[in-house]
Amino acid sequence: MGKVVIDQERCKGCMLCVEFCPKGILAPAKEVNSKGYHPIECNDEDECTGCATCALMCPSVCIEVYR
Amino acid sequence: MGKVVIDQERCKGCMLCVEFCPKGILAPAKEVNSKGYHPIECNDEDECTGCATCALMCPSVCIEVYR
Amino acid sequence: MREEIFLGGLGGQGVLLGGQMMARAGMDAGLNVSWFPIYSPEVRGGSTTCTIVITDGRVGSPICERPETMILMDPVAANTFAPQVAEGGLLVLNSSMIEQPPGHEDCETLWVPANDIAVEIGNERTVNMVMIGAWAGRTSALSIEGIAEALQHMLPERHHKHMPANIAALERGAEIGAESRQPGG
Amino acid sequence: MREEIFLGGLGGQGVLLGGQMMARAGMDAGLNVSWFPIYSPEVRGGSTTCTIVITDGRVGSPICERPETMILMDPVAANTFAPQVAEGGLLVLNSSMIEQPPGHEDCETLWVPANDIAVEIGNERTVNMVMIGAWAGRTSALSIEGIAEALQHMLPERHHKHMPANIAALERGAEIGAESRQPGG
Amino acid sequence: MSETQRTREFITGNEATARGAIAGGCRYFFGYPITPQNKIPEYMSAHLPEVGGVFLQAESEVAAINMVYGASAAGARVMTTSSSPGISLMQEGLSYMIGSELPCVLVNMVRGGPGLGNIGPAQSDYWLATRGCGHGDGQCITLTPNSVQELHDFTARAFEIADRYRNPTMVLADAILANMMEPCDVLPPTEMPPADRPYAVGPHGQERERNIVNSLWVDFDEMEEVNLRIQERYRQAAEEITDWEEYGSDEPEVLVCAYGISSRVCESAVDEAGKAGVQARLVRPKTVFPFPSEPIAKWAEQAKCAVVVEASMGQFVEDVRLAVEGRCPVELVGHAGGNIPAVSEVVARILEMTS
Amino acid sequence: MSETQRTREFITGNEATARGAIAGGCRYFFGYPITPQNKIPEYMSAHLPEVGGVFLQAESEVAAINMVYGASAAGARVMTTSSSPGISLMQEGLSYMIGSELPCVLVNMVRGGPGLGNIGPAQSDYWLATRGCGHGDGQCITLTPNSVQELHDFTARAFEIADRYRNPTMVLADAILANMMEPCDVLPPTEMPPADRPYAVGPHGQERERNIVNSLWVDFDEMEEVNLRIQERYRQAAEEITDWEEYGSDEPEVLVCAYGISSRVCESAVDEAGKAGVQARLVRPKTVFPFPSEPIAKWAEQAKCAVVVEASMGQFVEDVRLAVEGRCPVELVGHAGGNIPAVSEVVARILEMTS
Amino acid sequence: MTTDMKQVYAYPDALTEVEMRYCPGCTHGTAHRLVAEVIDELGIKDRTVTLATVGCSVYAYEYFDTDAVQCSHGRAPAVATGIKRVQPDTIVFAYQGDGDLASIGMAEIVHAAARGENFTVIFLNNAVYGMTQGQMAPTTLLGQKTTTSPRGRTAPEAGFPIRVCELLDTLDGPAFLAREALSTPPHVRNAKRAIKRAFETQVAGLGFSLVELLSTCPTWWGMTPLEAIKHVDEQMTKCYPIAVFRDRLAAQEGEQSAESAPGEGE
Amino acid sequence: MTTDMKQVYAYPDALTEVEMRYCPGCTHGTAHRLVAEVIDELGIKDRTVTLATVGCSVYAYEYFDTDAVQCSHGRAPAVATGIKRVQPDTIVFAYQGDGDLASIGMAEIVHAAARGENFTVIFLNNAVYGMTQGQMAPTTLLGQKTTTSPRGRTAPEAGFPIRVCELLDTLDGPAFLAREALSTPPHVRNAKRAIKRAFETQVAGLGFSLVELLSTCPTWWGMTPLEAIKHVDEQMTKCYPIAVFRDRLAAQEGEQSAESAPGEGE
Ligand SMILES: Cc1ncc(C[n+]2csc(CCOP(=O)(O)OP(=O)(O)O)c2C)c(N)n1
Ligand SMILES: Cc1ncc(C[n+]2csc(CCOP(=O)(O)OP(=O)(O)O)c2C)c(N)n1
Ligand code: SF4
Ligand code: SF4
Ligand code: SF4
Ligand code: SF4
Ligand code: SF4
Ligand code: SF4
Ligand SMILES: [Mg+2]
Ligand SMILES: [Mg+2]
Repeated sequence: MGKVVIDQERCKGCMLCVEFCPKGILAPAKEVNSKGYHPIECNDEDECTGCATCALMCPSVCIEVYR
Repeated sequence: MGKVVIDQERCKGCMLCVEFCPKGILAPAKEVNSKGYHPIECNDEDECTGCATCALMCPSVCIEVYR
Repeated sequence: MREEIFLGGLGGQGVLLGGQMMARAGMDAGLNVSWFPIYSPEVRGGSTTCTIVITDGRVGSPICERPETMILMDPVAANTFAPQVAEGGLLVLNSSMIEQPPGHEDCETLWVPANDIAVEIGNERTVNMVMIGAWAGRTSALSIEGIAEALQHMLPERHHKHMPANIAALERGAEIGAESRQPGG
Repeated sequence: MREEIFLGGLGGQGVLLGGQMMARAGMDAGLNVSWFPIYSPEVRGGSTTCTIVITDGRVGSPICERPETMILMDPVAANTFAPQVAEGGLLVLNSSMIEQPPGHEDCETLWVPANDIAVEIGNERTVNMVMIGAWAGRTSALSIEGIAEALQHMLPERHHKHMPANIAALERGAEIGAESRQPGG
Repeated sequence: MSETQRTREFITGNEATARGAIAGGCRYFFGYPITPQNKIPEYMSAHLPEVGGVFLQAESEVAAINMVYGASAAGARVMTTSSSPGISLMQEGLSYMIGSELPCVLVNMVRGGPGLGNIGPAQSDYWLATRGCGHGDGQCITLTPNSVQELHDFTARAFEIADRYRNPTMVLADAILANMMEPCDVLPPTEMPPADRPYAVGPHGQERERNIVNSLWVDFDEMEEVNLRIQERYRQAAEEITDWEEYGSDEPEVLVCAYGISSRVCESAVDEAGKAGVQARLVRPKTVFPFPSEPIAKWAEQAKCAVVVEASMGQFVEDVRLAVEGRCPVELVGHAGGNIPAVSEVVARILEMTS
Repeated sequence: MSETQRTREFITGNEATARGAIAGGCRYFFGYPITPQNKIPEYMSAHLPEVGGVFLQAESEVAAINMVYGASAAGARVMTTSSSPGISLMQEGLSYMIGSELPCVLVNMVRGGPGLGNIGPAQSDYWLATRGCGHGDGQCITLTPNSVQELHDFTARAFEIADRYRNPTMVLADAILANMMEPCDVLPPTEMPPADRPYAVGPHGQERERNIVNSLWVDFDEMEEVNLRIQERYRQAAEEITDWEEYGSDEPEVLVCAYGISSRVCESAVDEAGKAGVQARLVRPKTVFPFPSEPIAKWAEQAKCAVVVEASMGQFVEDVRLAVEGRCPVELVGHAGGNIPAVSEVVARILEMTS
Repeated sequence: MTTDMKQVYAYPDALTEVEMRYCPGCTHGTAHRLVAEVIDELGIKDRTVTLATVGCSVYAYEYFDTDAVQCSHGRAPAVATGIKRVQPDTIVFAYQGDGDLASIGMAEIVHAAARGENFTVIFLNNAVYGMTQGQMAPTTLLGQKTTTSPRGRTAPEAGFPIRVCELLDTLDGPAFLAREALSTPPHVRNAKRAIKRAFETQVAGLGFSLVELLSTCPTWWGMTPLEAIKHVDEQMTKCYPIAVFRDRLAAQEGEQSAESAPGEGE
Repeated sequence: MTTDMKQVYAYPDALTEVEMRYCPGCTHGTAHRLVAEVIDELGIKDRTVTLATVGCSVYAYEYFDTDAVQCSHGRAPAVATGIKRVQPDTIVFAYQGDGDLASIGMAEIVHAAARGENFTVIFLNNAVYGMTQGQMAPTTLLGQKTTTSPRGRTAPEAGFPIRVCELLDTLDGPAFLAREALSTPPHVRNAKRAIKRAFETQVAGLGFSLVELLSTCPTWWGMTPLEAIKHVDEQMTKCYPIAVFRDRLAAQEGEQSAESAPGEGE
């Protein structure tokens, strides 16, 4: 069981984490952040394994992962 | 049968032609030229085969060869 | 006649193209004009601004310390630049994004719900046109037709299909601008 | 007192070292001195020259347009430079190599068979010493001991074995120079 | 250049520069990217092939100026463009071009310095242009446009000037002029000028002696002769192409001097000062090497003082001082690092100096 | 520096320079071979390791100045030496050093130019030193020795000056001074000075905030502030280190100005002119940036004319003109390409100007 | 919320809080993160000097929480040399783009490598000049459109791409040379491994180390970030094969383990 | 005296009468002669431009009886590029020393080679800076004493020698690359063959060609000319093996002869 904490303000909505999350539980939010990007949210916290693939791929360094 | 014509003024006496002449017929002159070098002469014209090895090696481009 | 206009907004809001279009329209109207941009150093994002001068005299300095008119399209631009408007000048503000009034009083303010109108028109990228249309309607410095023609010149062929939306936006803006000239505006 | 001496010769004749030695001797004698070389662009061959100033005043310009004294060691140097000697100046010429008199008359000429003497001494590389010795003998501007000491300072240890030959050369030169002071010299 | 075929367009300074070059006969461009002039190489890469020319992105500014050297030696009309740090890197190559008496055109869209600085407008490469050109006594002939139109026209003309004086000729502008858009009466591309460079290298059969392009002169007198020839050309250029514009009062209390973008600021300042009751006259050099000393000396004789305005810390002002030669006090309004003197600041200084 | 331990030796200018550097605390040398200064790197390669220093031959002058940049950023006393074309190649790097406010010492043994030129003596890099330093408003503090002794002393002192003003400091000489030998009272090697550079990068544990050496300032005002700081240091330097020497008559008819090797010529010329009945006074700057304008202005007030002598085509003369400001006519005796003005020529000009 | 959980991925200590200015999806950010993680893992932050170069990564001095020197375009290897000759024990790494390293800075990188200077280069190859608006780089692929190769790069006009690792691999100086890609999780993991190896090589004093990272520039490639990493994977690696070209540390370790291998020879 | 004899070795037409300033026994002269012979044999003298560079061969413009351009130190490949882009049919060759080409000019040679610019480089490698009095070059052998490596070159102080042909051989641009030695008659003959090949490659328009010639500097090596050529043969070739690295002309000829081979396929 894992958990991701995504810094919504730093996220630039590039979708790399979304693409590579093996559980497919990440997706862009409806709202935009102050820079106009749709930041990523975790849709299904229970599914998260804490594998940290999302964090590994995030160019904006905005994901922390717990397990 | 060959023949070498050595420009005595251009020769710098480096001895490369002397070293590589297969007939060993080249040698420095006693006198010096205007730049103070002992230019090379052919000691035994009859022996020269006109192989042009001397000219091939001469860095001062002062040997012409006839055959 | 000398109009000094400053445009400010987010990257992507069409600030630069809008300004170029205004200047080009001025040129086509036989006036002297200049346009110059200040990019922020980031490749993307950050605020974008440009300054245009439209005059029947010499342009002289293309840089305006305190522009007569400022067309500001987002809150950051409003906060940063509105205080620099000339005394007695005109602020054209995008009320769809800017909430607070600029907080200084020796100038006129024209509020334009540009994003809302753009959405209404069906093309979100016409925010700049609404704002500029409003300015034109308010000041009559340039005709809407002239501006539209300038835009047509500047847009690459492949974007000409958007002209109707842009013209609509200019016109809707112009109406708001014109209305605002009424005492009650 | 101010001596301006120009030395010229072939590369390998010890022109530069000779000049340095003279200047150094001047320094050791408590005088102000300078030495400066002009190399020809070729790495080797071509003529080499240097100019030295020895004075009890300020050196000022180390460059001498028309040196009082010229010590010339080969025909090319003689032809090229002799005409530049000061009026009433002194030419010290290597008669072993230079045949023609320099062809101008408002100066004194001291002929020194330097190569021949060097061969006599048994060290062909002391030509410069003979020439400089002759100049010293003629002018008494510097003592032969002082010059020899300067040379000792400047030569790397491994060459000190040549000192006796050099001293001999200086002395033989000095004799010729001293003799030349006689009216019949 | 066919004056009659100009078409009015609304374009950036960078585009005007590129098109001016092509109108001036430029067919070869070697350059290295640097802001704020990137749109010039971009334009050249797209359009030079259309007129039979060659665009090549060099591996560096050092390589670029040496490619220019080669192309010029081969008889071409050739250009490179850059901004401050890039121009610094070209100093050795420029010195070689001068020493070898080769023409070329350079454009420097000056940015804030020193060092990496920033991409804001500046005029702090004045010395680099007029006194630089690397080691030795050479200088760049330097043109200082103050509008998009002049960027276009001066660049086109620079090729003629470079050829006439066989010397690098620089168009010196800044980040504002580079990026700003103005109406510009654009010249059409010129046909390649006939080869009129007898010194150029290339195939020649038995028709002429061999040509050598060279800046090495071992003999001091020969080298000095080259220098005297260069200086003589500069003297000629001073007579023939020194250029400037004046604006404002015929009876000025204050002489205002500025070039390039600052001169636009000063135009407005002269107007403002007039409104505030002080008569001023602007002398703005269109060439800064050769420098229009005469009009400045003339007005300095009459004015109470001179105000010099530049977006640098005191470079151009020295040339003004050299022209004024003590005839009146000279005051500097200078800025740096992307900041341009403001109209209000210039006006304030004018008023201050006359009060 | 331990003045008391000097030993008198008879050495070349190049050797005096190298040993002056080591006496000044220099322990790092990066350079690229070029005539006529090759004996400096040669000396350094042999002797720096003896005092715990590092000699590294760089792959080019561009690399050399950037190695200097790195070593200086790391807190070292560091030097590079070169001659004209090499100094041209260092212009960008110098601008970075100025922008990043880093000290270093450069020596330029100027040769005939422009281009490859020749290896004769020249003074034609005056602008490159005082106005150059690449793009932007920076300048090199520039010292102009005129003897082997001064080459030694000025080089040693240059390290202190560079540190004090955090600015590149150049010793500007020529091929004659480089190659000539004179008596020189040589300073012993100095122990490494304690690290007194709080801005330097390097290991720091938790002891201080991190240090950043940088010349990039996106914000115009921040960049301008850097420039103002630099200019302020120049003003300070002008007050503190401006230096010159005077020679000759106290009641001169003619003011003679020259620096470096030309000033030696002028010393003799002043004497000769005196003998010919014309009183002259030589003002010779030992620093040309900052420039000793005051003594020149003072004597120009009194003299009938000024004769400026330089081994270039008119560079130094501009600084003299800026100081004279029209007080008297200024005449140039200039040469180029390895030729140095002759005493007779200077005397003739002095006599001509007063007849 | 995290009380009974362990943090398995944290914001690296060696990065400051400053938000990086890179475009969305630009793998410059990924590269920065990996370097920072390595610095943290090796515990060298307080003795590391970051060399920022000229390119999109010019602000690296704001991002890495270390001492830093901003270098002129292409010359970081010379600057690094200057620093290391003065402070041999300081850890120095230069972060260079392909324009910086392979174009203007070619001489400096070759010579620093040939000298075996003991510092590390992180070479970010995105086949384009990002900072200056998308011009052709020496590493631009044939056919690739850029703002200065508007019809696509062709060899007759603009020459062939340069393979930096292969080129440096002809020199005796380098101790570690590797090329990795920032395109997929496995590649990113390998990239980090290579970066760590490079720093370890420096810490061990073995000489020059360089890691080439195939990276994206979605903005000037005109691609989405996802298209861009796919392009790295499918196109760039064809021209620039992924490989460890040299690893002297491994060679040394091999020797050591051979030496200390029990039982042998005794 | 020569009436009934044929001249078998003549002073090349492509050399002027000017006496070369090289030191006695310096093989710069040999290299010049070989190039001149090739120019004569190909009949290209009137359309050849010689690029003189900075080094002992700086006066090449006086020696070769062709048009000539003297180039700044290290930048001849850029100058050549400028000329060839304007005059593609002119034959251009740059004569560069090892300091010129492999030190200050490294970026320019790599990039010209990578672009496959269609000119020829004669690269004279004498492992020293001759012109400036014997300083270390990038090609100086380890252990070799020079005026700036007075204790002999060591790798920690001054790095490793650079092998230029091997380095350029990693690029796609070069069409001909070879290293030969000017040490013995067979080597000199091969050197000429390589030079001819290089020029033929250019004439055929195939792209960049370079011949590295291992050469002597008796003066700064402190050797007699004979010792010096022996040193080339015995020491330099160890570090710099003689080889033809690339020959696209041969590849092409191979193809052509394969194509025109009779009887095949019909
Ligand atoms: C001497 C010099 N020339 C040119 C520039 C302009 N410039 C800034 S960044 C850059 C290229 C950057 O490309 P790259 O190194 O590939 O980095 P990227 O932006 O792609 O990460 C250039 C040419 C400069 N700053 N200095
Ligand atoms: C910019 C610049 N730096 C340095 C020099 C000085 N310089 C002249 S020749 C030379 C080196 C020549 O060595 P190399 O290329 O090996 O040729 P060689 O003399 O050995 O044939 C140098 C450094 C110069 N002329 N220009
Ligand atoms: S930690 Fe793994 S499972 Fe959880 S969101 Fe990230 S990628 Fe998906
Ligand atoms: S990878 Fe990072 S920046 Fe990109 S969408 Fe995911 S959280 Fe946002
Ligand atoms: S031609 Fe042959 S045989 Fe005759 S001298 Fe020359 S090398 Fe000897
Ligand atoms: S090779 Fe030539 S220069 Fe050397 S000795 Fe023989 S003839 Fe003379
Ligand atoms: S321009 Fe390209 S390299 Fe630069 S930050 Fe944007 S995507 Fe990255
Ligand atoms: S110095 Fe060396 S390379 Fe130069 S000519 Fe003499 S021997 Fe040849
Ligand atoms: Mg890149
Ligand atoms: Mg060499």
